[in-house]
Amino acid sequence: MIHLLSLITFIPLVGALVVLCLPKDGRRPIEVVGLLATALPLVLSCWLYAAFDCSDAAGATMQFVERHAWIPSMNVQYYLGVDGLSGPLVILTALMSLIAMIASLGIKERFKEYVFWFLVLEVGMLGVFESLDFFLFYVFWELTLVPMYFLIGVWGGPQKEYAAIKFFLYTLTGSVFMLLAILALYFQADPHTFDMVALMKIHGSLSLKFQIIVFLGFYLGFAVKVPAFPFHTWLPLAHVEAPTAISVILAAVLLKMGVYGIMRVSYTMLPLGFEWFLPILVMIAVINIVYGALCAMAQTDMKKMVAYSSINHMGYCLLAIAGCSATGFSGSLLQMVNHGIITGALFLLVGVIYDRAHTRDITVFGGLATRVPVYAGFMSLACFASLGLPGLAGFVSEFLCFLGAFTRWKYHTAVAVVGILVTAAFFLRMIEKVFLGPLNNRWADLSDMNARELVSVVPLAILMVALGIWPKWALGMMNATMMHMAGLFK
Amino acid sequence: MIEHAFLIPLLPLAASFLILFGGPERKDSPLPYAGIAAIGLSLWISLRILFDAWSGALPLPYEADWSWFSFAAELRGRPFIFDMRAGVLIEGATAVMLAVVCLVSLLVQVYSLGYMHGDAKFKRYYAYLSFFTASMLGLVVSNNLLVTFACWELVGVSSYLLIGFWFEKTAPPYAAKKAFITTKLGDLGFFLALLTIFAYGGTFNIVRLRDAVAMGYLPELVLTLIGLGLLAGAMGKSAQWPLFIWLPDAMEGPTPVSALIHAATMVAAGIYLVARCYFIFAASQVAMDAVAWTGLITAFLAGTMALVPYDIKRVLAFSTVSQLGFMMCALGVGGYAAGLFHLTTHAFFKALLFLGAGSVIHAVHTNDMRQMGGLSKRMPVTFMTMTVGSLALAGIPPLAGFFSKDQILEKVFERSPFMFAVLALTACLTAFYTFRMVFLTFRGEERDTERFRHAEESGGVMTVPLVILAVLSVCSGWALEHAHAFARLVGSGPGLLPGAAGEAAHHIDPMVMATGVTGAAFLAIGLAYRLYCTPDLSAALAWKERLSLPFKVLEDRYGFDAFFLGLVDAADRLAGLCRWVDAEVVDRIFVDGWGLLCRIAAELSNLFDALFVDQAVDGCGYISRDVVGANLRWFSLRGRVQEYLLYLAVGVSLFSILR
Amino acid sequence: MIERLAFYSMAALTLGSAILVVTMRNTVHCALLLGLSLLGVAGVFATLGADFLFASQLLIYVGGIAVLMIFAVMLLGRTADLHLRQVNEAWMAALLVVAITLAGLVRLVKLVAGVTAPSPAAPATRPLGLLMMGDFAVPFELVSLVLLAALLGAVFFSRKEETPPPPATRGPSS
Amino acid sequence: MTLAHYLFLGSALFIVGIFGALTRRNVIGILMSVELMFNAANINLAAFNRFLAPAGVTGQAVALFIMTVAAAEVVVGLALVLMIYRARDTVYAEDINILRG
Repeated sequence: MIHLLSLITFIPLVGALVVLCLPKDGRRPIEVVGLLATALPLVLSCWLYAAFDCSDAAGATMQFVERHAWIPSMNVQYYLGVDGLSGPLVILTALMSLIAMIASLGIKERFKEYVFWFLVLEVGMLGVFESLDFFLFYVFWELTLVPMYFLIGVWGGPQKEYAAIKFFLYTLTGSVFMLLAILALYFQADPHTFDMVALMKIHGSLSLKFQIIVFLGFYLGFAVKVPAFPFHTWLPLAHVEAPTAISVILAAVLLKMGVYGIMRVSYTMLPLGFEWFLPILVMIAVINIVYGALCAMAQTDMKKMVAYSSINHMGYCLLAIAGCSATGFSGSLLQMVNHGIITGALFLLVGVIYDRAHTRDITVFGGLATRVPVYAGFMSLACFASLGLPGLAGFVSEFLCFLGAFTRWKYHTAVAVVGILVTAAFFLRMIEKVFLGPLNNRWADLSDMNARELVSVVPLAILMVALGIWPKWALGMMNATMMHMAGLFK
Repeated sequence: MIEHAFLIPLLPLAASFLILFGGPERKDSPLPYAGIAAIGLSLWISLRILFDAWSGALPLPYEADWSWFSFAAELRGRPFIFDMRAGVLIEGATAVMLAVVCLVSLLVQVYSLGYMHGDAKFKRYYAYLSFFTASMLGLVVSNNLLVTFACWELVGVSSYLLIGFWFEKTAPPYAAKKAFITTKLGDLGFFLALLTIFAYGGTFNIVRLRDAVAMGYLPELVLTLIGLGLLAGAMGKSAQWPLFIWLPDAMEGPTPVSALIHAATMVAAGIYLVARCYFIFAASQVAMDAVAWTGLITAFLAGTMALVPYDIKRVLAFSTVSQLGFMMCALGVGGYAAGLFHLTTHAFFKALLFLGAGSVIHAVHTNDMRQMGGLSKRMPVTFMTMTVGSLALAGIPPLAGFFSKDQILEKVFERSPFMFAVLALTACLTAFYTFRMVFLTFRGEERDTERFRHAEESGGVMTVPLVILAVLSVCSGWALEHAHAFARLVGSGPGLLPGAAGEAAHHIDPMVMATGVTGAAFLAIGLAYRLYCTPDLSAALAWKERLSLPFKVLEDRYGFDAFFLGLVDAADRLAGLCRWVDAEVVDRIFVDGWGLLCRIAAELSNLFDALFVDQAVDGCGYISRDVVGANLRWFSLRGRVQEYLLYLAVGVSLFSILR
Repeated sequence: MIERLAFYSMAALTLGSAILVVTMRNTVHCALLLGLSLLGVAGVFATLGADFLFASQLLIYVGGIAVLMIFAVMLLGRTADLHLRQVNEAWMAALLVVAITLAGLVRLVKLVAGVTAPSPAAPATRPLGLLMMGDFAVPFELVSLVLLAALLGAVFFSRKEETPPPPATRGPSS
Repeated sequence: MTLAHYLFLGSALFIVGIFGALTRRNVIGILMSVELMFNAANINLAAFNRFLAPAGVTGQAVALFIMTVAAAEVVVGLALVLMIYRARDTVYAEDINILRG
């Protein structure tokens, strides 16, 4: 109980080390260890969910805190903890990792290395959301980078090396600026500390100019991850080239790290800089939404389309944050969770058809609904969820996002609403071209989804419906913290 | 009974999931009957509510709600936990609407047993149908505008599924997509209206919002904007100008679906929304005028467009659009009860007409009226019931359409004689095109003997709903008009200030107006008889030759389709441009450009290195070897260690004394 | 008084034999005188009360190093060398330099003139042993390693090569 | 006896050692001179210990280390001399002039 977060974070690491020791040829043990090492954190995070204190009073505090001195000479601590902001993301990460691991079982070559890197990646992702010490945070943040580089670069598509190096350099450039910003905060604090909770309290002593500069540093780091216009161009490429499960992780978790950072760091530690940046941020958000949707509409590659739709959806998160209100923060966080689930499912499904048809070109399909009804059903469900159909997860969060932004940025929001329409247009067009109409005879012997694919998609589909009908399950965890956050600078 | 009102939408919802997941697709699957049973129960509940309300045993409005979810919200900088409550709000109009929707749904579902018999996706069809009904009923009863919007979207998606039901063909999916996107365009307005409502009103609850408006918390400009937003939503859903382009295409769906969704219920949702939020419109003259003019333009344009098509369902579709325009216009001029009255009667006779058309199509397997003719001999029941429906639509007394249309015209005249003139003209057009359809289909000689010989009257499951609807079309009008029962039930419009509606600018004797309009309608029917009730269509074709330009314009639907296609095209081009920009500009600038910058910096520093740093190193080497070294060489000429040691000692000795 | 006498006699012994060491022609004599000088140093240690150093000096220097020197001289020496000049031509310059250095050093030494011993000397063997096994354990071990390495190195260098060594190379900068 | 006496003795011995190292032609002679210098340093250390820090024995310990290192030095040095003698057949420093410029 005391070490719940450490357990969640480091079980995958133990799994990774065990995988390293296993023989290369025996596939079964590696699979079992990989699944166990991702399933256990999920079980524990369910425990975390059950034990999480949702009461209003708990909004301002970190829960499940673990705190030990690590490098005393630099005042670095091993400091983990979750609140209503990071808790849902930890659970999402654990869930999506298991799903992606199930989806990864189809990997044919160099499976052992794959599982190893995958588990290391999970450690990094979980750690980013849990750590409350900047040093630790940065370590975990960078820890996600290297496995991702290898996972894309080794198991990716035809342009994998280019995509991997582009991803790596892009995010590394961003995180270097972040590191500078972290150091700036460290040296500004008295006594010097990396403690994020303590740093949240010193903003009163920071001048506007300092805050702006440090904010920009952090923003560069986070914006690349989000990805916010104009730093988004690594995303479509990385998505297209990455193997299916990695696309899922990329979309479902990695992008969230950026928005999480903006909420956790930029907003709470640098309120003046944040406030100063808001007009720009809202413009970027609107561009992300409309421009991302339009770009998605022009794609013929399904995966690229979904990738651009991610840009569009993360734009909603940014827009909501720019609203700088409790509604906006709730909406943004809920949208992150929902987008993780929905887009994860979309990437999985695109991977399913790619495995069979070896193409993702929308225009070459047609009438598949008669051939693969189950697949068509799930795909349509995911698409509808993504375009914000009520009753499915996307609706409430998108609505909250817009609601949060509207009070402050009326015109921007009104423009951004167009994004909804375009999103609907390209998803429906994709459905029409791929599934409806007369069957293209080239695909007459396409097979429907197999058990493994169903196992990975069905939980997500259930969650989409469940969170759409009963968003309380997610919102209940967030409300108190969001209230606290919104009230910080009022 | 009223406390069970929340079950009305939930029963069909449960039924739809039961049907979808309850068993495999089989020819004799019993699951569709579950849907019929569920809607039957819902109908029973809503009829009980309606009669209780009518008899005065039930005080309206009735409201009950439950917490759905709560989120951290913020109003005027004050964060709080907002409790989103979903529930039911039953007013007079709601009770009527519930009964109408349930009744038509039940009849359509029964009818579909015959119409869709043998279809490969029979079970799925019923699941969709039940799902649609559930969403529609949810939209009607909800007391929360957000839930209304959610159901509104769900109605849209079930319409999408049903229009595209035969997705193996090319046209239905396209039509479905078009319908969804077009209505979604209107929904953006609804969406923005919701945002504005929350930002200024702080609630989605209709009753609380009404109180807030009544207290004057919301400025008029905001109310106008909200009203226009809601109107935009209604424009999409109710196929009002200029978003009416989707409805004729939506006829690609199965005909019972057209009857249910695109005639009686879903398209009425927009009208219902405006009626439900009438207090907002009533508070803003601009919004009211917008509603009225939208309705007027729609009624007239669609009425004219209905004159030319030969597809029987298209005629009915345009007619529907036109009648929806009537309702909208009525609401816009303050005729709250009149609009809802027409909504009710129209639901009956338009559903009847569509189901009748479905019966005909089922018999002859074509939509084209030019291949029909003389069918009255083969299908007497269908002919009789459709004639009743047509008379009702044309506004011939004493059928239902007469009463409701009469009320609308009366209200409109009070407001503006010009609007009245346009609407009266449209009413005549209605009579004309309705009977053009009837004559082309049922009278005259058979034009396609092959189809004619195979045409047979449909079976009982299809004709019984027709007869029931025909009876309703005959009696609902005067029954509801009797002693102003309907107006008493629904009231004169919530939020409409007393007296505002009463101050009519113009007055006309109701009897004179009714007689005049009816006479004109009869004239129009006569004209239709002259032109179309003939063995061949030469007279009509001759007119068409003579008026080719107007015909062309009407067949092109005034170019609205082309306009929206152009819009889509433009969006596509914009998307293409964005894609190009993304790949060629943004990526170039921020990736390749950055790389180039780094390369340039690297080259520069390399140059600097070679020119300065390296030269400095070389220079040091040069100085120490060739300048200093050469001159110091004699020191080490003999290579004796002890000499070096001596120099060292000299240094040490100097240090030791020079301090 | 006896202390003073001891110091001066030992100092004279040390310095005198040292000067002879660096000036005499016969290298064997030099080596022998070196032993004498080291013996003098041992005496100086004794006057300082450094009992363990005194013993070590006797054992290591007088008994070890000086004897080693004598062996080396005997091993390498040639009879002809006895008549060769053992001082090179720079001895004048060296003398000058040395004199200057001595002057500097004396100046420095004068800075501490008059410092007397605060207390009588105590036996140092026991504290030294504790120190070696305590604070200086690591240097102690290191020194033993150095010794071992020197031993091995000496053996390595001095063993006879099987193959004739390469001809002497000229300096690289000739 | 004062510290200055001992320091003067150390200085003198050191100077003699330097003089020897500078002037002896014989490499073994140079080595001997180096030994003298070592001893001078040792005298200084012992004297400092005695006069400035009588409580501890650290100075003597360092002197002891120096003795050890000197022993090692002598061993290696003589071995080297032996090598040079074998290679060049001489023990005179002026003949060992591979550093000649």
